[in-house]
Amino acid sequence: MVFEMIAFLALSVIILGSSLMVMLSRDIVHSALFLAGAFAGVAALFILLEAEFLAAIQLMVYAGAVVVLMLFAIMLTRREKEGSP
Amino acid sequence: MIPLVYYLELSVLVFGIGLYGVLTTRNGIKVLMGIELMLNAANINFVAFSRYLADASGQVFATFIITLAAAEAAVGLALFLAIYRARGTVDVGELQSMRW
Amino acid sequence: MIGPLTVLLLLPLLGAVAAYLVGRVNLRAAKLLTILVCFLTFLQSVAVYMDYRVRPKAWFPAEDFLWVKDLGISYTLGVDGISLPLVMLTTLLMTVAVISSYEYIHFREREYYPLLLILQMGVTGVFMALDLFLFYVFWELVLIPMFFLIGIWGGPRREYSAVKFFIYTHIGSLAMLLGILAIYLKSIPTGVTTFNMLTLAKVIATRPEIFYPGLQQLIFVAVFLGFAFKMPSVPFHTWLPDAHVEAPTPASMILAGLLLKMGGYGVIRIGAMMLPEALKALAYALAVFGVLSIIYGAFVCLAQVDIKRLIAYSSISHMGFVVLGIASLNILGINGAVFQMVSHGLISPLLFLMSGLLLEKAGSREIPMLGGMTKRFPVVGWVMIFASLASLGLPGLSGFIAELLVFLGAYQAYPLLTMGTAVVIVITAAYYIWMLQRAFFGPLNPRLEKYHEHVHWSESLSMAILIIFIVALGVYPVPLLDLISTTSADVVRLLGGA
Amino acid sequence: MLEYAWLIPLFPLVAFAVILLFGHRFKEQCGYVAIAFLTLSLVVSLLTVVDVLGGRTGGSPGISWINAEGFRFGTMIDQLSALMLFAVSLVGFLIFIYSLGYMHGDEGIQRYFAEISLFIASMLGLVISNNLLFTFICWELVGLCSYLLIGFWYSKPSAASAAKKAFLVTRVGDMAFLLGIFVLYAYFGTLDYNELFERAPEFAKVGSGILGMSVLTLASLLLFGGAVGKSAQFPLHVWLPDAMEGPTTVSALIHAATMVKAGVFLVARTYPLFTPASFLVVAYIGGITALIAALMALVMVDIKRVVAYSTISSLGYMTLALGVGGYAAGLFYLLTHSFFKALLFLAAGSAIHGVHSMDIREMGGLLKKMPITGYTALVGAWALSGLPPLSGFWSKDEILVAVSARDPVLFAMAMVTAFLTATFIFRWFFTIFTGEESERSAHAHESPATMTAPLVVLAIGAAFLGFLKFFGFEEWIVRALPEEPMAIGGDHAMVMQLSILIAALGIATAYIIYNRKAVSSELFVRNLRPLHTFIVNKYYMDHLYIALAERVVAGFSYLMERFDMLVVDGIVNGVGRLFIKVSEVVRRVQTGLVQDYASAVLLGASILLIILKLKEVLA
Repeated sequence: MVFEMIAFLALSVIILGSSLMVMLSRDIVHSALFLAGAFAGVAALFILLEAEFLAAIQLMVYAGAVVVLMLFAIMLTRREKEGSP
Repeated sequence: MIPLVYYLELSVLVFGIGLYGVLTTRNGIKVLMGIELMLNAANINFVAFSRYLADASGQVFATFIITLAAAEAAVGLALFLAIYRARGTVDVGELQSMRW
Repeated sequence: MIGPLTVLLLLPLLGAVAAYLVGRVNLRAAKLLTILVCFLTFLQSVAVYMDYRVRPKAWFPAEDFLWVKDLGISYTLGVDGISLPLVMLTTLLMTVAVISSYEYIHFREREYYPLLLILQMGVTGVFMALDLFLFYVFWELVLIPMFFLIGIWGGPRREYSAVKFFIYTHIGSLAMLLGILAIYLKSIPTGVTTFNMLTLAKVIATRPEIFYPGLQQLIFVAVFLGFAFKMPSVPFHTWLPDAHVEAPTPASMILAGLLLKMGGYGVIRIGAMMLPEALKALAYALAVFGVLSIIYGAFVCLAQVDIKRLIAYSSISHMGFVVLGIASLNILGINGAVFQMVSHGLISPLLFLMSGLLLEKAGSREIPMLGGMTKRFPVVGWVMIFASLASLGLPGLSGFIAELLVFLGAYQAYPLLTMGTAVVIVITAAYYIWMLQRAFFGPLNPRLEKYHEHVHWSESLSMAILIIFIVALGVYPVPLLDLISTTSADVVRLLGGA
Repeated sequence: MLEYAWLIPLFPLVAFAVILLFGHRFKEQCGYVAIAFLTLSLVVSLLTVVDVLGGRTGGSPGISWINAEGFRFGTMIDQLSALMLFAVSLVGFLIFIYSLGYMHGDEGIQRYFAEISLFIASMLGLVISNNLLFTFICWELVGLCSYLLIGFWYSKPSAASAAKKAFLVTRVGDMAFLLGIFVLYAYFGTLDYNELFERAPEFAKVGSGILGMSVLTLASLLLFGGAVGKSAQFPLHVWLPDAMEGPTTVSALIHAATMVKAGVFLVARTYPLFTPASFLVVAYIGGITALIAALMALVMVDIKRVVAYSTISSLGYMTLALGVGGYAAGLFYLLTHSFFKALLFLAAGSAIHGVHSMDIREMGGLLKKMPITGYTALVGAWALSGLPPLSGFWSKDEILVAVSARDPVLFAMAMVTAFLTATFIFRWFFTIFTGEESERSAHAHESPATMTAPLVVLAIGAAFLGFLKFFGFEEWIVRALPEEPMAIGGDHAMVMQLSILIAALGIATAYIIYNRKAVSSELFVRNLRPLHTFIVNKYYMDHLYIALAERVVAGFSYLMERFDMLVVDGIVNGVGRLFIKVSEVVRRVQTGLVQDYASAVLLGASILLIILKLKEVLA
């Protein structure tokens, strides 16, 4: 119970923190990385909720595919001189 | 067990952050990120409810949402790439040709 | 079953499709085909007239079948002594307009001629529909081709004028629609669910507790507003000068010759024949309306520089006679009103045709840019003089009879008002004669030295047809008056007159 | 031939159509076509006149023209129409012949003969009509031809302007005429002359509701208004002098012999409809017209304008005669006037043809160069001045007798006019035909036979028609009236002596001043400067009308036009502009940014939630 509570709180902090950082960081590459973090946190939360399969999909699809897709997109739309497009 | 409402509150906060991102940022890719966060918040809800109500359909929905989100991200990013090629920007504030 | 009146609608529609298709291959053939279709339609309308003379009762209604059962919308067509002259005028005038387009329209002809034919179908439909819903459908159908005719083939300010024409007359149409719906909805409790004019007229006449005078008058005002916009009556007229000035000549001819008549026709068909009590109650106001148009239009004409604009305002003045004639509520007045519609439907197209030729042959329609035209441009000059004289009401030409009948009728109803209106006889003469003096007599304007008059056969033919009818109706109006009287007597009986 | 009277106007109408449609094929021969058809009508007219002289009158009921009561157009042949038929067709015929010579070589000859044929057709139709409306139709057609013929040489701005003036001024009269028709039709329900006359007494006392006049007074005054316009009576006389811009033949035919008589004819035709009150107006208008026109004729220098003003004056005389009840006298004068005035005009035309000038000061001594013209002109002048034994004397005398019996003021006006008439016409004659030859006159030569022959025939008519008086003309003509007019008293012998004296005095004055030059006319001009200026400027009536037309009417119409553009159209466009303005503000909401729309959705959802929550809390 206590462990669960601690785990939940820790994950919450991770998820909320990285979510906030997604929106607040100036460099969009950082945003993408924080997004991966947030997704990973959610995946952990799913494990906490006894949805292991979903957690796996979440990790593969989100943290794996979507974030990589986004990084590619960022790379392709990035202008040379500016820090972020 | 942790009360359900904790999950819901977490979900609301993530959703709020995502919404805030969608509404405030002008970078199209970041908008997509915000949308992903909102979808994730929804997923948290679904999975939490499915656990607490002992009903698997919540997880089924979450699966669908993940699939959808992946597809949406692919299409959305492809769109932004195309827009970037045509207009040289992904700033949604400058995409005004349909305005008025 | 396809009846003779449906043929009048179908011929132009099929003609439009055929002309469009033929136009892809051979433009000249398409033009001649359009002329042929129009002429056939004219012949069909003459055939209807021939039969109508033998058995007038059979034509009202002539064709009737249910269209949308639940709403009581039916496809009901019919002609009587008031609509038949206008139907014949339509088919005749469309023929003339198409002929006069032959040399005048030079681009996008493939779309032009089908549009004209669709317009013809709409106008004919308005004059023949005996179902309020059908009437409204045709009424709106007319707007669309006209909008394109002005907007595509018009003058420099064509877009402004086309949009103004469309929106402005549409406002009137909406008022009319409200009136129509009021009649329809109010009559449902009496057990009839129909848009049929004849049935509804009976309901209105027999159920005064539902259609009490106040309601009838309200409906009349709404419906009349629609017609007043179309006619147009002062002060709802400002779309007309702009539309006329910008419209291509054939469209102007149709606009003045036919579209304005839809308003006058509506006042008789719906105003007088469906809401006679309301018309009686509001007759004086209506007469004042007419007189206002007559005098106001005439005075504004006097200050015009552009001849086409002058003719446009004179149309407003002349259409005022229609209102005045109807408002006089006697047989002379109503005969005069219908006669005026036909007569104006012949004279104003001729005037517009001539003003179009002026622009084409002499490079301008502005009076100061002309002068002494008659010598160098004898055909344009003399036909213009003829048309002006016809329009100012010279005896022996059709305009005189129309105005005479209206005045005779109106004097019996409103002596003092008519006395005042008679000033217009002088004012009308003044603006035409003054225009003629400045533009067609006197020494030749040096600017015109470089222009020459080459009148194409299609132009001469159009002029000749109109001139022949103007003279024929002016010299011997009896056949037309006989035709009108077959119905106007009934209308007057409805209005409680002798 | 009474039954075939309807043929009379038809022949020239056919001529009109033929010349109009095929005239370009036989250009110079158009005149012969016109004359050939007119000859046919002349023959039928004369045969009809013979019929009427034989005591037969009547007509045909005619055809229905508008399918309502009272519009049957037929013929009505009585003494009055016979008289007019005779005058119109004969004078018309002579002038047609004269035109052959006068218009020879003019490029518009086809148009000329077409228009003049239409004119004579309408004029003949006018006089035999049995229906007021048909009279009006012909009346208008006659006016149309007058308009076209005055503007015959339309390239000349003065001609175009004169044509416009003639049309518009007479149109004012026509408006009154038309209103008269409306009034009559509203009360009588018919426009047939016989029916109108039959029922006229019924309406003599019925009020019309307008200015307290009875129906008949109102209607007859309105009809007279038409006559005022067409017969160039004061105050609508201003168009006639300007109408001299047309060819001289037109002036002779239309503006002296026939059309301007239409007004007088109309009054005579509708005589039974007039009431004492309207007669008074008619008489005074006639008297005033006669006097002021005679004064103007005295000071004009244009050869045709002098005759034109004398025509106005004579028409005033006829109107005066009709107004005081001298029905026969007025019509007698109408007949004789047709001949001697046409004669004077044609003589003037012949002189113009010879001298190529219109200014009488540039002429002089033409009697030797153009003897036929000169002597026939003398006959005309003699007849007009009213000295025995020529026709003018007998007819004018009748009028003076009639006037003397009625009203001393009018009688005085008539006498002064008689004096002035004799003076101005002999001033005209002496200045042109006697005295020293001017430079232009020296080259003059007599006109061709087609022009002089009609002069001679007209001169014969002008000389001898007056003797009709001794063949019972007056008793004959009054049979046209449904009832005998009241007998006219008056001291015949006294008036006759007085009128001879006055006329002789007038001629003597002219002789002294303009032939002997014993007294210079300059003397009068100098001493009566203001009066002279006043008259030379035509009493400033033209100025007044022009001011009225150009300042008041045109100004008003300009205001209306501005009103239309700025207010009526302005409101419409203003509404449009208002919508655009409003939408310009409102459309800023539509930023095109999805985020803004999403924010709006969020805001709306939040507000909704708050409301729902509040409801819950409050409940």
